[in-house]
Amino acid sequence: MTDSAPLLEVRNLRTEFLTDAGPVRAVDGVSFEVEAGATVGIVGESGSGKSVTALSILRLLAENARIGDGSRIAFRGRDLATLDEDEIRRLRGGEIAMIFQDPLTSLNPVLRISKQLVEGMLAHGRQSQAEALRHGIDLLARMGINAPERAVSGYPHEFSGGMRQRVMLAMGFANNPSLLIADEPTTALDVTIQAQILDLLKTLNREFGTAVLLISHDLGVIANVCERVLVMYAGEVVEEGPAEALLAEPRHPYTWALLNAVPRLDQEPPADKRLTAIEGAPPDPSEPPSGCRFRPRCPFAVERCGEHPDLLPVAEGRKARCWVTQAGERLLKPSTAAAVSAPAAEAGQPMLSLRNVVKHYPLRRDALFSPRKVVHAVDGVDLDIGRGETVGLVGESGSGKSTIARLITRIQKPTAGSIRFGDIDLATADRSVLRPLRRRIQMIFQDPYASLNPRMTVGQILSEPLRFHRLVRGPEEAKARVGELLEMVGLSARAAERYPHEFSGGQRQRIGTARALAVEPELIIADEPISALDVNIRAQIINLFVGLQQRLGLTFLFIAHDLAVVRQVSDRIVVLYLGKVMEVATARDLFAEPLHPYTRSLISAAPIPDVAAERKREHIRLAGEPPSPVAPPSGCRFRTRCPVAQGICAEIEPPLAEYRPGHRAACHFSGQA
Amino acid sequence: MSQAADSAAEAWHADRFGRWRRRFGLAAFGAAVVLMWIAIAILAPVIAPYPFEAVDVTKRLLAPSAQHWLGTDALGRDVLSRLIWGSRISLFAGIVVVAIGAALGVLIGGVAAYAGGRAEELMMRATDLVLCFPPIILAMAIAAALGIGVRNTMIAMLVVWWPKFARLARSLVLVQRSQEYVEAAVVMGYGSGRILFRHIVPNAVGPLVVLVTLDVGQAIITFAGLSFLGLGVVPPMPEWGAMVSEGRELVDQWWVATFPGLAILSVVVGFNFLGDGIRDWLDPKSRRR
Amino acid sequence: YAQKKTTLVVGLDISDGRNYDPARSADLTPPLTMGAVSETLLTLATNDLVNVKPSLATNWTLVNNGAAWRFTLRPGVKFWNGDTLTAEDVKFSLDRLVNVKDQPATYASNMGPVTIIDPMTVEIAMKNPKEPLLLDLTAPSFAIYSAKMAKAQGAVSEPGADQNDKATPWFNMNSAGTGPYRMVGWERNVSVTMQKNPNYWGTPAEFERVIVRHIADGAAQLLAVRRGDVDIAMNLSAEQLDSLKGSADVSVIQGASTDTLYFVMTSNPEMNAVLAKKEARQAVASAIDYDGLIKGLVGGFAERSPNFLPNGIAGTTAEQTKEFGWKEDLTKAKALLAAAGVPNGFEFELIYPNAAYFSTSYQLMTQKIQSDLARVGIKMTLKPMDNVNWRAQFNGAKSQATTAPWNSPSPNPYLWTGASVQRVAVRMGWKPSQEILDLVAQGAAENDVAKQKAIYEKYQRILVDNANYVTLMQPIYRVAVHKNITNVKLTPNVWKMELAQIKPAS
Amino acid sequence: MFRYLVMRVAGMAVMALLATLVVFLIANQVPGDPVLAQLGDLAASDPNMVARYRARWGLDRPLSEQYWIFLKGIFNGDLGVSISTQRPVLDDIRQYAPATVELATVAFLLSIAVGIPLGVLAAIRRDTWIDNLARFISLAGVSSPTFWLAFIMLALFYGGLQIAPGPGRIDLSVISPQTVTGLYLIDAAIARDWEAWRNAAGHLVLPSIVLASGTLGLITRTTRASMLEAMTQDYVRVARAKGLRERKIVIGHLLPNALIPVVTLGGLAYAVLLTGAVMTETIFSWPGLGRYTFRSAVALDFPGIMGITLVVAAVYLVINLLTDLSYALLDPRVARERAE
Ligand SMILES: Nc1ncnc2c1ncn2[C@@H]1O[C@H](COP(=O)(O)OP(=O)(O)OP(=O)(O)O)[C@@H](O)[C@H]1O
Ligand SMILES: Nc1ncnc2c1ncn2[C@@H]1O[C@H](COP(=O)(O)OP(=O)(O)OP(=O)(O)O)[C@@H](O)[C@H]1O
Ligand SMILES: [Mg+2]
Ligand SMILES: [Mg+2]
Repeated sequence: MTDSAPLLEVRNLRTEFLTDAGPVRAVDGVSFEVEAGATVGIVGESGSGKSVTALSILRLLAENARIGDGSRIAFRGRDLATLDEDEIRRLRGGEIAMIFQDPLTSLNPVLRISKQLVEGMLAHGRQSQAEALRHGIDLLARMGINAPERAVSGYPHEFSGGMRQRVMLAMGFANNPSLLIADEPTTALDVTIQAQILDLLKTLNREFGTAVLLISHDLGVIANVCERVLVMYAGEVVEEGPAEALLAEPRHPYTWALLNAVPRLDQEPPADKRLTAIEGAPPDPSEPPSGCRFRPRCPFAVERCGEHPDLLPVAEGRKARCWVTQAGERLLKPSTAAAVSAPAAEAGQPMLSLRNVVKHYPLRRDALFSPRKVVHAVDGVDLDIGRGETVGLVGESGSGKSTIARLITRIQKPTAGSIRFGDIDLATADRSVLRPLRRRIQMIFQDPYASLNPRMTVGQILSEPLRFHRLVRGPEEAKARVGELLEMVGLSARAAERYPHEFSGGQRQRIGTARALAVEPELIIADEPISALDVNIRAQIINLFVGLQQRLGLTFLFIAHDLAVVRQVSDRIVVLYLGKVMEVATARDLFAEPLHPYTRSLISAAPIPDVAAERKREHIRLAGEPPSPVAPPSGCRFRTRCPVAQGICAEIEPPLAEYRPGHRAACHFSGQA
Repeated sequence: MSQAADSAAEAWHADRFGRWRRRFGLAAFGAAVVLMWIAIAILAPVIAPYPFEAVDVTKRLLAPSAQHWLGTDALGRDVLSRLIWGSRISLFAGIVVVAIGAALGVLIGGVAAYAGGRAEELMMRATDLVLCFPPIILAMAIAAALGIGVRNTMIAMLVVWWPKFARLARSLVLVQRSQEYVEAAVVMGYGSGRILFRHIVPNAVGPLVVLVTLDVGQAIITFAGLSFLGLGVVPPMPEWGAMVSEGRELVDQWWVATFPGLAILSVVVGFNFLGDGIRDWLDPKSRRR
Repeated sequence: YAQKKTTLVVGLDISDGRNYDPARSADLTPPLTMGAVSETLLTLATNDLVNVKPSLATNWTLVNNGAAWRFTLRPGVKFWNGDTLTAEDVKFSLDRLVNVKDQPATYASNMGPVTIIDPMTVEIAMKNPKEPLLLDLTAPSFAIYSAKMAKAQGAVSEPGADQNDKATPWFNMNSAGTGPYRMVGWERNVSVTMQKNPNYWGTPAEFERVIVRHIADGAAQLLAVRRGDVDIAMNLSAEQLDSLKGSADVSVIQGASTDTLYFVMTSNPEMNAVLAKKEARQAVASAIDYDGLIKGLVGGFAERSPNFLPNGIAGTTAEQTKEFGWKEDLTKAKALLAAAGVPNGFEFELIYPNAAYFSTSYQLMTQKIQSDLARVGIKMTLKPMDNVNWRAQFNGAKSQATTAPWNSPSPNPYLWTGASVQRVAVRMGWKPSQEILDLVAQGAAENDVAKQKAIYEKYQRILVDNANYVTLMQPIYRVAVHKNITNVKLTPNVWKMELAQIKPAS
Repeated sequence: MFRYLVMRVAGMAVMALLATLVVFLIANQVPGDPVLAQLGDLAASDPNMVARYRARWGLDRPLSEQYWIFLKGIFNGDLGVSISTQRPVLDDIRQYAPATVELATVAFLLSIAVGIPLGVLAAIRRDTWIDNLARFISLAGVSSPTFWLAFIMLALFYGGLQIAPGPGRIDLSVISPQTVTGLYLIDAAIARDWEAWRNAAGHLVLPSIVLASGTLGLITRTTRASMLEAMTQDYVRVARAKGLRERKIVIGHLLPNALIPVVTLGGLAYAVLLTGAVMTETIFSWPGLGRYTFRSAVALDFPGIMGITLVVAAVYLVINLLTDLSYALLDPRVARERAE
């Protein structure tokens, strides 16, 4: 082992799964290095083989996985692929630690934190039980957990997601590893928490000198943490290079597409509100296309792409697997289309107007006479939606976004308040009044898998509402209309005969959209319709919405937790925190001059896929986690995490005051940071 | 683990039948056994070598032989013929009890779960009440009270059987009810009946089919057990449990009790395999390699 | 087992036994125990059911113009605790039987007041001197026990005993009699345990202990007796007994009984219009394969009496059956059917209890009869039910036909004849003629054996012709005995097998 | 927590009483007449005797009054007197219960002791011979009718091979131990009568295997399934990534999770074993509650049936509670929910 040898060297890694449908080659000839103390990121769409690559290193794959013969995974010069079980076991958690995506399921629910924390240390036999526990408590403190002595005796369910991920990190660092593999450690967390964890990762890397292999599908996260980036597509590395250069000027069309498919917080959305989306979906890993695997979706493809390209150097320290950039072509920034004048929102009477809407969920009584606890999911929300307007609703998880959607669509009945739709108060309307209204208000759901009835064909799903609401006469007409609807959302009419499970997530989301459109609604509530999708598919769906909105003049309530996305599609934005509105403004005003400290921290917490820009940004980091909606804080709900909170905030609840026409905020110190 | 990927792939192809066998083999075997018994039940008049009630006390308790493959019973009747005819009753009782029980349970449990509130509470309490009793003893008491006979015994079994399905149906409906596609149906304005029967029930049917299939076996055993205790069929109708009961006092004439017992075992195993198979097939998580 | 020599184990289904109090027990199996632990004034020899033999009484004469019997007690008889038997004990035991007013009191319906003449002499009056009493006194309910011991446990013999008597729990675990053994324990559905009575007046018992072991299952009893775990297995079926053929360890002994199994058909037209016709009933009686039933189902171990009275009682014999009892005759059956106006047969329903009978079961027998009757076109449908329902239906005169067992606590012929024209007749909707009622009364009053026989033969002939009752069989009981023991003899009522005579094999 | 317990107990008690009412109503719909059935032929035709019996058992009163008497009895700890055995129902139950409890407990321990390890092994060594064995055992267990299995076992091991002791709780030649608890194994141990202990233990072998067959299969199956389920969970991969040994992962991580559903099932199984031994008891001449219940049911012995119903409901109640409590012990999530 020479000094110049990298800490980890992966050569020609091939991993395949033997499945019922045939062998699946999930990773196909991946090579890369991680130097000691380095930070390396891997990005790529879902299914591109990121996790399998990571798991292959520690040989933590499922039973049906096989690592190919020519693969070499050298860690400090030893080939991990050929170590026996006991030797690799000693490396795991010792020299190489790994943390996973879902902190909720990564901790054993029935064991105390202390046990889970120390067992990794004890397994490597370096410490006694007592020492291990003390070390563990120190680590927890280091990871930013309050009162760690008390915390260790708790059970995982007593911790929030962010806390659990900190515990996971503590476990990872327990044995001072020289390499930490983090597989999407922040994907399941809210932006504000994500920012905390990423900061922590950076510090740990710096202070412990631990190399980090960070996996993410979010270029912004990678840009935030990593020096080098690998981009994976269909089991291959398609591009590799220093983060800054790679993000500034991608040399592979796939990287280019990834970069342009996400709306950026630091850039105004184009006037037509569209994103650059590449069509199609990643290839089926059991039958990769011949030649360049990206060719079927590549907007730059040339004839040569029928030949499979190698990963070759394209610049100093950079490699790409592309014939086009090999030949020296540059991948230009997509041209922004000429602005189409969006129909301005009509002034005057709003189409829908919520006044002081409240929804409380009583929890089940623990005993007969114990007081009933109540979840204050939505706690006095005012909201107006004008005709033809798109209103965005953002907020952290649990802030009550979905509840508002459910109340407007009357899946649930509000506890108090009024929801006026035209002349009718939806909050109190009974079944018969509601029925004709149903088709005028529609909803698009978050989960593309759960929101379509798996036992019905797409045709049945779409024609049922048509016939139920007597919008068509006879099956012939229904069939024709179904065809039209499918084409409207960019699917072929033939899709009508198939079942939902035969479609990909993005396609299903289109079907769900078609279903909502079928009854020709005036208002569509879209509850995080893109959260579950990959960036590219996301871009496709956003473009679809934008197109529909412009063509049909629909009114949208668009719910998301991703600020950039909301900004991309919305005219006006409402920021929600713990069941209360914190700020309302037009998209432009909100970003140009956020008034509420919460809005400001949200904006600054979202990472940007641009290393230089990221470095320049001002960061307001929120401490802690949102309080429980069972017992919201007195006064201003945000005060427990607010960087500018003062005494008054605990006593007086700030009203949602108008600071400028159309720009309201609920803060005693609006605009002061 | 690091064996040659290519040879692994080859082996994978070569073992296609093996995989099919591992995945569907047991289910296929179960289905075959069940179908065989159904065929036997249907064809009983054709294939039974003797009438099932042909008493001939001069030929009693003959050991299995060429004339009487499975021997004769205490009244000189051919055990094989009685076994063949007996399949009709066992299958009929098992299938009908479970079918009606399931239909009833689904109706009650499904509606209760969907309606919620009082109706649900009432149904839960009613099932609690039935579940207070050990099933076999309750069935026994009811069968004894109603009088012996296939129909009465089946009624007794139904009384103890429906709560199981009502509870299952309830939990299935509860699971489905919170699914987004149901919310979508609500947003569309569909009525409760439509949502329940067109959307929820078809999706809850899978686990139900599994339970129903597995349960036919249990119902057959229970019916045979009640028969064994003398609460099942009216003689001379042949029934497997009753046949075991007739033979259990015979120590040297093992064939009288052994064969009907084996018949019960085989048909129940058949249904269990089939049910397991359907479960595996419906549930991608439990799919085997 | 060295132990075997001193302990006798009997395998028996004793689940029917609800108590072991002589004044209360009316179940089938307790007499086996009660007969071993206490004695009656008079007894019967195994082979003679007509003439009573001395037991605790050595001498008896009619007194008071034939209205009472005077008994002289056997001298020197001691209870197991060493006390001597006196007339006091006799009066106490018999008075308690009557005054506890439980089921056995009905057997003593002809017993009048009991009077102590002197310590060794006692007189028992009869309510109806025309009816016999002596045979009744041989029944186990008339056991004599120690008044002192019983009173100490709360026994009461005066009127009001039905409220005040508290001794039954003690009698369930203990005995106070003079028998060769004494009872020391009963665990319901487990066992009854007896110990040798050291003060027995006769030949002392051969075993230190006797355990009557509850084994419900015939098959289990068979296995147990084969292995020598029990010495006697009492509830074996014909097949199980057959399987012991050729066994070196276990032999089968047999003994005639006075129990019968009879087949009854209603003559109530509301129950079944066809059966109500005598010819139809006769057709049924002619179509049954009696020999097949006996040879086929109980291995030939049964006789058949001509009708309600069993062979061995009041001069009834198997020859009479051959002479005038029902025989299988299908041609005759068809002719009778034609005479009844149903040449192509008819249908009726038979109820039966879901239980074992003797060494077979009602279920098998009725199925056999069902197939017999089918030969002449008579369709008999079966309706099994549990014992309780069956009793209620039969006793309540709600059955068209059934099979029922008859056994009697003592060999008094009137216990059969009286019942046949009274209680049982009612159940069948049969109104007996004056002629047969007179015959029954005459038979009961007749002391001359030959004359009595003639009266009862006439009585039986009428019953046969009437065809309400058809006797199917009179079982010959068989039990399996392990070679560990010898000298096992059965009495006509098998549950009274004389345990005292059994000896260990030397 | 305490209040929760009280509410549960009260709720179940009400259910149990309702259950007796149901039984009472069923029993009274029956065509048979217990008096006619209990009285002999002679006595049944004596109207005075019949009337005395009716009065003695309270059968001459109106239904509602009969039920009221029964209820009053319960609150005085009196379940009435059985018509068919003529003893207090409580005495009967006290006599028969130990045999059943002993048998059910041994069968339960057997199912647990074999079922859990077998299920665990089967899941870990999936698709190997041991998995197949486990599947076979669980399938055979749930598929074979108990009454038949009992017959075959007895014929084979007692009658044929003569390696097992016969029916009953103890050999006829062995004196049963002095009754303290009624459980022979415990009583014999108290009396230090090891001969009797061995003998009684031997007698438990066949019936407990037969009785356990169904639950053993169920427990094996459930353990296997929940182990497999647990094995797919992320925390297992995490544990592996920490460098733990497989043994430790199985014992320390998988089992505590996989056993949770098994506990629920186990409680249920014990209740089933306690109350479902009719067939086994019949064939093995086991003097237990199962047969007593069967006999009471067919003899239409109202007091007997109602007493049994109440006891059974109580057993279910206690077992349910214990199950819930152990559930809370095993699963901290539940414990907190309750405690709050
Ligand atoms: N156990 C398995 N059996 C069969 N195929 C598998 C298995 N695990 C992963 N795969 C396949 O391997 C491919 C790569 O999966 P991998 O988990 O590495 O993707 P990923 O890039 O991490 O995606 P995500 O962003 O969704 O986590 C996918 O096509 C997946 O279906
Ligand atoms: N049926 C319910 N019963 C009790 N509490 C509920 C229920 N539905 C939602 N809640 C609670 O109400 C609060 C708001 O939930 P809601 O689903 O509206 O949040 P959200 O903003 O949509 O979050 P996410 O981004 O996670 O979807 C949460 O704390 C949630 O736990
Ligand atoms: Mg992944
Ligand atoms: Mg939501």
